[in-house]
Amino acid sequence: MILVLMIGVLLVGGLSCWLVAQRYPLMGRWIALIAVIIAFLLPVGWYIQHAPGITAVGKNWLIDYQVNWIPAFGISFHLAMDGLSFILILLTFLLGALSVLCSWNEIREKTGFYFFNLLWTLAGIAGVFVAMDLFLFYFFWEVMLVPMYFLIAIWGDFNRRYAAYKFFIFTQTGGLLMLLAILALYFIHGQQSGGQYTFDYFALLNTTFSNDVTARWIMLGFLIAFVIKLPMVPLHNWLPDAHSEAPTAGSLILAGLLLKTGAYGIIRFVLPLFPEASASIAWWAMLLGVVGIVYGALLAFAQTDLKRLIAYTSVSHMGFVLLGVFAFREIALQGVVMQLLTHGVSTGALFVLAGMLKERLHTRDINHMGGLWTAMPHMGALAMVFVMASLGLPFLGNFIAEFLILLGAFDVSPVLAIIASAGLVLSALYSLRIMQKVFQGQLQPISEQPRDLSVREWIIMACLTAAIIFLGLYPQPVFDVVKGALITSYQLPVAGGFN
Amino acid sequence: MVITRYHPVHALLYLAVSFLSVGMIFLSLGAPFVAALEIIVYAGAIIVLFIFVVMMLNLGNETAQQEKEWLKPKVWLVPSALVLVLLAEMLLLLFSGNQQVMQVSQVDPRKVALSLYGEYIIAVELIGFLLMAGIVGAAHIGKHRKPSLHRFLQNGDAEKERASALQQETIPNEQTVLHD
Amino acid sequence: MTDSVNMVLMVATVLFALGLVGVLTRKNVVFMLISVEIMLNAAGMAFVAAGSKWQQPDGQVMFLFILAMAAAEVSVGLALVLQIYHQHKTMDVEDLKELKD
Amino acid sequence: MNSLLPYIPALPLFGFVILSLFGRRLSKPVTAWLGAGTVCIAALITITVALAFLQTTPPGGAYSQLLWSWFTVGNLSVDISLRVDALTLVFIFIITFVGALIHIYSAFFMWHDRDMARFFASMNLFVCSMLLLVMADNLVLMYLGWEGVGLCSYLLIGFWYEVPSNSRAANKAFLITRIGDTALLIGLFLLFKELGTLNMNAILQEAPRHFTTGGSNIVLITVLLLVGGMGKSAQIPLQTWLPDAMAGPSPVSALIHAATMVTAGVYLIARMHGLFQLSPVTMAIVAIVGAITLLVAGCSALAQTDIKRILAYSTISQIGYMFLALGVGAWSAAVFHFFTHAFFKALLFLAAGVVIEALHHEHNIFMMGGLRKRMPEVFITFLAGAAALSALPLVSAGFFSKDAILWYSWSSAGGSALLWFMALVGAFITALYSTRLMLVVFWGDMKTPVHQQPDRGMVIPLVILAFFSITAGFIEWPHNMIHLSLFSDHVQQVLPGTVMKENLPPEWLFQAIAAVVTLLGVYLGITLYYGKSGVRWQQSPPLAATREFFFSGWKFDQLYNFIFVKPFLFLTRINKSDVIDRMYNGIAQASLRLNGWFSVSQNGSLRLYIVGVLAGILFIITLQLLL
Repeated sequence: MILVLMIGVLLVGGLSCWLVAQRYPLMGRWIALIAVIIAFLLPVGWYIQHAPGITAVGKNWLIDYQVNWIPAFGISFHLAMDGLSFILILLTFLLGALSVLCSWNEIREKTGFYFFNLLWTLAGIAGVFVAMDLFLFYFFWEVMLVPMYFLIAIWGDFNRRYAAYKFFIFTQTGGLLMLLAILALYFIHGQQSGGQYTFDYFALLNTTFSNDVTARWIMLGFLIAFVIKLPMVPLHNWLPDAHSEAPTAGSLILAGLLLKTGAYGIIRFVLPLFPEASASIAWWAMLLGVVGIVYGALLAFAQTDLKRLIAYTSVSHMGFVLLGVFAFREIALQGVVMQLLTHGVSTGALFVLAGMLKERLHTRDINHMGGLWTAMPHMGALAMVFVMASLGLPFLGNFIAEFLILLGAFDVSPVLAIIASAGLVLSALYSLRIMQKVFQGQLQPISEQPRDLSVREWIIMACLTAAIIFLGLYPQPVFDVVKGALITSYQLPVAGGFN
Repeated sequence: MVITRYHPVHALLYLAVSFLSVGMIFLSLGAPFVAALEIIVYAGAIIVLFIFVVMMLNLGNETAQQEKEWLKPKVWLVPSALVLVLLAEMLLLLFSGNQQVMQVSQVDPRKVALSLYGEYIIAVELIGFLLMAGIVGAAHIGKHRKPSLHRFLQNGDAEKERASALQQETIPNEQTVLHD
Repeated sequence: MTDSVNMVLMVATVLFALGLVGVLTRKNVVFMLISVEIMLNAAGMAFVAAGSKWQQPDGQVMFLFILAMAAAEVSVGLALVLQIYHQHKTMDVEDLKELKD
Repeated sequence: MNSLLPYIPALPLFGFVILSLFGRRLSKPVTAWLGAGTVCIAALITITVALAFLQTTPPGGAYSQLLWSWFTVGNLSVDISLRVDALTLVFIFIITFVGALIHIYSAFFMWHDRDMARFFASMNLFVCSMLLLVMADNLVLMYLGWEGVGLCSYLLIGFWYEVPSNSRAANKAFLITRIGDTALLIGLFLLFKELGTLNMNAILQEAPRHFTTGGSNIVLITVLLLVGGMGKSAQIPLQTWLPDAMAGPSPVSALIHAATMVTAGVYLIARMHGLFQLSPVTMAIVAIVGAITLLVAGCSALAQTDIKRILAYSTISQIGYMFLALGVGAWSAAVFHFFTHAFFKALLFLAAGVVIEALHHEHNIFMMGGLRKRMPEVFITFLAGAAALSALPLVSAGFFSKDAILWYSWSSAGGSALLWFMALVGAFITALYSTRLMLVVFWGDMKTPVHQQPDRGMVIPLVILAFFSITAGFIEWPHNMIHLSLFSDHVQQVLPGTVMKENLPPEWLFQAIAAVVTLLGVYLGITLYYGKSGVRWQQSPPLAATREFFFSGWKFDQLYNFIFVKPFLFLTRINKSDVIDRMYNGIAQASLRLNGWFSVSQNGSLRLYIVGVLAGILFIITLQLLL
């Protein structure tokens, strides 16, 4: 029930933002903030209440809520949460609250509609993380897509239309492939179980495929949808444009959350539903992951547009996710979950910083920056923290994630893991380039000195910094919570025989 | 003959003739009720409607002249050839079926009416709606709105008017200059 | 009256084809409407013939429907013709290519 | 004692946190007290721990303290847990003690810098990371310290970030060490795959049982670890960052070179000695790398004109000695050389800092001169440092440690005449450039006026360090002399003894040769550089070319620039706009063109539409007729 409330609060909050802002334009943001915070407190409060029960062995599904929706087609309104969902939900609302905060002053026109879109995107993402009915999942998948399109297309930067179209077309293509795959799975399962047509995840888990080729095609349908979101090279092209053109909050949500839905989908659906089929393509997927790591890093180094640069680092970091998922090792998968969290926090923070810089300097070109440490020492120090996080410095969460992923992958394919490790050197290259170009060197002669952080910005950055350091020094709670949820993802393929 | 006339009124007269002959064919097929309707509605009402329009628009010799220009062999040859092919094919279909002799029998109006208000009652109602909509639509469209033009055309017209106004202003000036 | 149904159908076909030629070749909207009338007539004729062949009233019912529809069509069509003429001062369909962007 | 351990790294960490959060609000004295004080207290605690350790060796030979479990995933369990054994004790003593002296010195040195808080925050973090590195009981925690050291060196080398070359130097340092770090990381993966643990003790216990001596896996692992060590310790071929790292303030150089960063590689190899012993090939590589590095860096030091660059190359060279010692299995000699080197190198850098400060930031030694009279305290302490560096017999600490290395490079099982000879030549060169440095800076005419005398607070650390530079060697005498081996006894609780060859020539012969060679080097230096003669000597063309070659650090920078940097930049530049994007744009354009074609048909011509319909009907009917 708490899950329904959580999503409902966001949906209602979004609508009321829109309506209220018609009359009082400044009220919208307060409503949005309150709605997200309520949605955040719901699962946190629940967790505090039930914390002892969670670590109990054998109880993977923390909450399960199911009512019939369209019984004729076997569609139910089925929400459930396990450790993995729980962690990602927390991330969603944390970043959601911050994204409301960082659009506090940035958005000046159509604020109501803006917050409406923002909250609905968040609701869609939260829904994706808890939907356990494939039809419902697809529904939420689209819910998060369309408002995001508006966020980019209306409040974006100069080239926003192009970016928004590109984003929409890419992800929608994937979405349609997924729809086809869902339907195919639906019918195959229905025939097998003698007419019991259902979209329910747990029922579909029992589907067996007589034919390897069919299984592989259906699996690819899901996988392509997810790797477009992830994104995987060579399907990554929507990302730099969308990230760099979106407003700050949009970039934050894109990088921090939307990309995670792809990884979540792979872990939740592709691996458990098609263990053999995904084991059979594992090597190729890992290869593409590694290609993504290196290719993204190379491109990131070449960029001069700050947001674009950060966007390509996402491509690089998400390569690690792909590598880790298809290694089929518990260590690697735990690393992947960690990577999802830490990448969300660190890259999100970098985008927020880029947004703040743009607000002050009115440019995203790093060639026009330089020496900003002198003017803004606090921002410089924070940027240093997150740049270091992005290049995988220990103390900070990203290191643990990348370390575990590589450790797990090394067990499977040493060569790929070694090439991926080279990505660490490349990540140092592009990360340091950010610092060097933006904060070091001589201060450019600007008419007005840019201000250092305001209180609101301090709150945003303090949350993110605390999160990333906490994840770096004491990640064990995350691992414990997630552990049960991942078992289905890595145990089956081992039985399936992976070489 | 209808389709080849240049003058609209002539074409309409030939159309009337066509309708009348179709009516006769109906009669010979044993459908007197329909034959009557054919003559009343088509040859009566519709033709009259056309003639009204022709009169309102004052389509006369001028239009005929225009039509003559438009109706070149170049224009009608290709479509006619296509239609001829179609015709040939349809006739082929028509005669490829078995040629059994059928007794033509009378279908009286009573039967028609029974079927009309029996099994086709819904269709009748729909047709009623259609006619209603047709009347309202025609009345609405036919209202003589004066200058409510499409906005693109409006601009063009306004410019044209302005241009012509300018011309009118300049010409007298020239004349005055000449006079001086 | 042996082959009359087939004969009638043949006439209807010819009539339809003539109407089609008319629609295709004429540029004047009024003439096109007239041609459409002829085609509708041909269709109706085919219906009546078929109805009489199987001795069913349905053919004639259909003809009635066509008749009603034709009446509606002509009234709306002619109203449109009037408006078009008022606005564009022409009857030529080729001059009315506003659909093209 | 165990409960005291966490405070050693925690105190500098506390300083870092406070300074980085509130640094701008604190006044300068508070900043200085906080920055230097935390490290000093840590040093005091270390000394307490050390005394306790020396009195009664704790059970198992080590103090250890589990702080918390970092993460447990699958079969990998990593704790944040500290462990201090005899080897670590040497390192933490040096780190905290020399670190504290450097901090005290910095409190005066950086007094006028407006970013003093940032400076002390970074320094404290540096000390903290290095302490974690050496106190870690597992390799992941060590890697944390390892990377933390890299980060701090980056922060401190680029401390004066406004000058572009400084931030470039910082980037270079970070990147090159990062390459080594990545190799180390891969080594860790391989270790974990083989042994299933990353705990150091467990590894050392497991390794002999799991690996066969000289097996390919163990060779691979040790080579990877070695590359990691080479990156941090600036050994060939990853040495190029260190000379550029002089861009930071002088105390930073002292900290990097003496107490912390560059010795990390030595620590790693000494710590993982159990693995290296299983792989004789790698041991040989270590020795050869060390020998080559000490020669190459020594030659480069001969040609430099920047006082700090001379010292930097000398550091590379001295670390080369340590690697050589490690490679021949002279574990305790290597650590002992680290021990003495820390004192005199810190001293030399700090003294150089004073000189540079006094002469308006003049770095070129040929613009100095005649400082003997003007800055006597600095002169005397610097002299002590230089003597130790050139290993003057019996009066300096450097002699005892370097002599041990020379002796073992011949006499140990892994040693050979060639290695010994290279080390000997290195000793000669070291003496030569030390003499050159002393003579050019402190003798001769004064070329730049001295504009300020050093603070008392800066001189006191110098004096303390000078004292240790002379006396630190006395705790370990060669076997044939007084036979006092306090140091090696202590260290050999952890490290194995050196395996010796049979039938060796007498040890005193080697000591005599080494002493003579060193004195020869000093003598040659005096003849060349005393008075004006040195300048003339340098002008001859073939020497000038060699000098240029040495000056540029054997052209390693240019080589890497050509092999790696330029192709990389080229690659990234041509692909800036992402080739794959073209493909999608191609699809988009194709669909636009198709749209163009089809939109021609939508021209609003009614008759054309009807023809289309007609054609369709025709097509269908024809189909039906034909089929």
